[in-house]
Amino acid sequence: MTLQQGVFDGFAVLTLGSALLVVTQRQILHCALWLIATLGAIAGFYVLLGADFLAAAQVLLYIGGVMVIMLFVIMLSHVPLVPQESVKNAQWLPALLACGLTVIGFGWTIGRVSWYGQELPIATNRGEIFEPTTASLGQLLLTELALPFELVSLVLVAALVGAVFFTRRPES
Amino acid sequence: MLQQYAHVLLFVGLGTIFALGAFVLSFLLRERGHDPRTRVPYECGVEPVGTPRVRLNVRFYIFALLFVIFDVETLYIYPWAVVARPLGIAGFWEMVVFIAILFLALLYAWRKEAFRWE
Amino acid sequence: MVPLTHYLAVSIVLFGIGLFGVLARRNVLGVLMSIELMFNAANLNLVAFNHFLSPYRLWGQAFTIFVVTLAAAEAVVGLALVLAIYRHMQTVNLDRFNLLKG
Amino acid sequence: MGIIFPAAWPPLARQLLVMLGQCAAILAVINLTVMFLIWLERKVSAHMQSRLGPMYAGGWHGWAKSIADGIKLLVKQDIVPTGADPWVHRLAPVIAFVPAFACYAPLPFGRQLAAVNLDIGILYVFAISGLSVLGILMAGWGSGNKYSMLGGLRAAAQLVSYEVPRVLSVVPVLLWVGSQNLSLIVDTQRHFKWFLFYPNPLVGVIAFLVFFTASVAECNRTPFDIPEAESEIVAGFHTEYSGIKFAFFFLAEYAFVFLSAGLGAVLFLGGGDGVLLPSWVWFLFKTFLLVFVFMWVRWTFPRFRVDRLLAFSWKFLTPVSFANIVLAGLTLHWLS
Repeated sequence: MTLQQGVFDGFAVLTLGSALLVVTQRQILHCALWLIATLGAIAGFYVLLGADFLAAAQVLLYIGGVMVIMLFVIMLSHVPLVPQESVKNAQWLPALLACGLTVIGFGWTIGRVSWYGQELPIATNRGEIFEPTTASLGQLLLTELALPFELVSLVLVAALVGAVFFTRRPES
Repeated sequence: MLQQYAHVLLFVGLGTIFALGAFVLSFLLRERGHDPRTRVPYECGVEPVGTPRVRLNVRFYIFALLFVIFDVETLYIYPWAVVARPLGIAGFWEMVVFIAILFLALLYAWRKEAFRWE
Repeated sequence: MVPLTHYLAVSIVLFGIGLFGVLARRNVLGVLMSIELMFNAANLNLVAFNHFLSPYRLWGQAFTIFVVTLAAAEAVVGLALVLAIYRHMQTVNLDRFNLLKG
Repeated sequence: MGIIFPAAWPPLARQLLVMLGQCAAILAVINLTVMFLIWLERKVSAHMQSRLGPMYAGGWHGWAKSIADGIKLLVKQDIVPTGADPWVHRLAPVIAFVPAFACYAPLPFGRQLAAVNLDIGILYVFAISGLSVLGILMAGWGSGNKYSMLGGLRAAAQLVSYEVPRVLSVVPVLLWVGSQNLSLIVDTQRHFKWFLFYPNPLVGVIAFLVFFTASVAECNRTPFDIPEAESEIVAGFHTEYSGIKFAFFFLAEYAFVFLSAGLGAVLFLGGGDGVLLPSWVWFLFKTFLLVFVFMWVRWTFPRFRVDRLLAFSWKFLTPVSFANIVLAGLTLHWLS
């Protein structure tokens, strides 16, 4: 029971616990705060997996950006302090069954594959590798993945144009 | 590398413990006042008018929206900046194209008077 | 040394919770948040496989960055839509978004 | 640090204890510095307006004024307004303070004096300082008061708008160093090769000015202090806060001021790089110089109007920092 396993278990409990609360909380703003806790725990997982740039990106982008917008929309849309209508809609039972089947299906498949239970990384028989990733990511993004790198800017422009279009006051 | 991030986790933990400790200390030391009137939302002394959730304008959303788009952009500029020297001039022009396209997005938002308030 | 299957188990359960949230929540903002959960479950899988199968070629992490970018763009446009609908119909309750019904 | 431990303890516990000691040391340093900054701000602003400022609290020039404030806030009554969201209201100051403290991990207080030698140093600082916006939004929502809601939204819009030019203005420094590690950035600037003027003075000065302006706005200080504009919306998002909760918002603000000044010294003025004196003395000298400029700016410029203030970031600072990045790239490739 190494320290790494202990920290992993802590993050796992935090992630799944707050994720459950995100989908069951009545007050929408509390859902958003629990989602922030989940995103933080997942940033912790990235650190445990040696992806330090990704952990910073997750905190900078998801928690510092997307969740800020989510809180803006919640505050601008006057969600009542004590919501009246129930959290779940009519089809929650079939939804629960569907999700249960999905989880069991995935679990069953990873149980059957060949490398189940293998300890060390398959490709390299040395221990885990923890090295700074920003430089190699930059090298990869700008040489081999140059095309998706440029397409991303087009996606961002499209997102911005669409969002500005929707939030502009209709000139009625 | 994991040892560094354990240190960061300690930083966050210690900050939280310090904050909660100060709260508990204040809870022990502070005076108790149970006058309900002190718990009325503060509105320069006059009786509060209307519900606290007053109708707010949408214009604040535009800035958070632009922030996310350009925050994503900085996320791509940082890995380039770190390896800009070995990459040479090709990487630089690639980045200039990336920045130019997003600069157009900023001009679009500017021309669409996203910043002017009626 | 945390084996790979632990990470996969966490991401599968997280995906299941997100899927349940999408199907069962009444508030459209709740649905958007559950979609974010599903995105993160997929990202966790990508990074875990990248760390265990090819620690030196960071294709998994590069792919995750693209997923994070698209998730941010999707959230931006989605929330702009929700705000526009709210301004028009004064509600964020999904059941009442039925203007297109015949 | 060659601290002698009882041999019986496993190396892991020893290592954790050393780390905990470093964290506690930095927490103490920050608390003392913030107290000193609050006192310094009162004195500097007083003398700028040709008045004396605190004189009596604890003898010479009222040095104990900040301590007196702290104790007063500690024992004040804790009021949670009716119609407020109690837990969000109480949690907001913690979420506002913890990032301010966690940002000090990679900051090098001198040459090789950083608590944690993070490879993603500068990105970590910007990512974690972005979290304080959440504390402000929670304070705005949690107080159940329409002024604090409006103030919270305004403050968040301002912090968010000025985060972009601040993050972009640092890119030229990364270009020249080739790493985000703050200790490495300081080492590259040894022997007076500060990035303010080293490879390309034009790019360096523009980057420093954009970074400094955005930092002043990021700390909600005049001329960018719309969120807590006393004359307009009472006290913005911390209207409903009193006692220890208000103290933590105050602590977070001054911790960010000192952090921004420290970053400015490390990134552009070669923090810890100087002739005779030890490196940490030079770092503190440069940081307090920048903090003094923070205060000087506060008492000279009038306040911006809200939309003018937000438009300034998007219409002027962001395009300038884009152009600065392209210029820095050209300088880099023109040099090599």
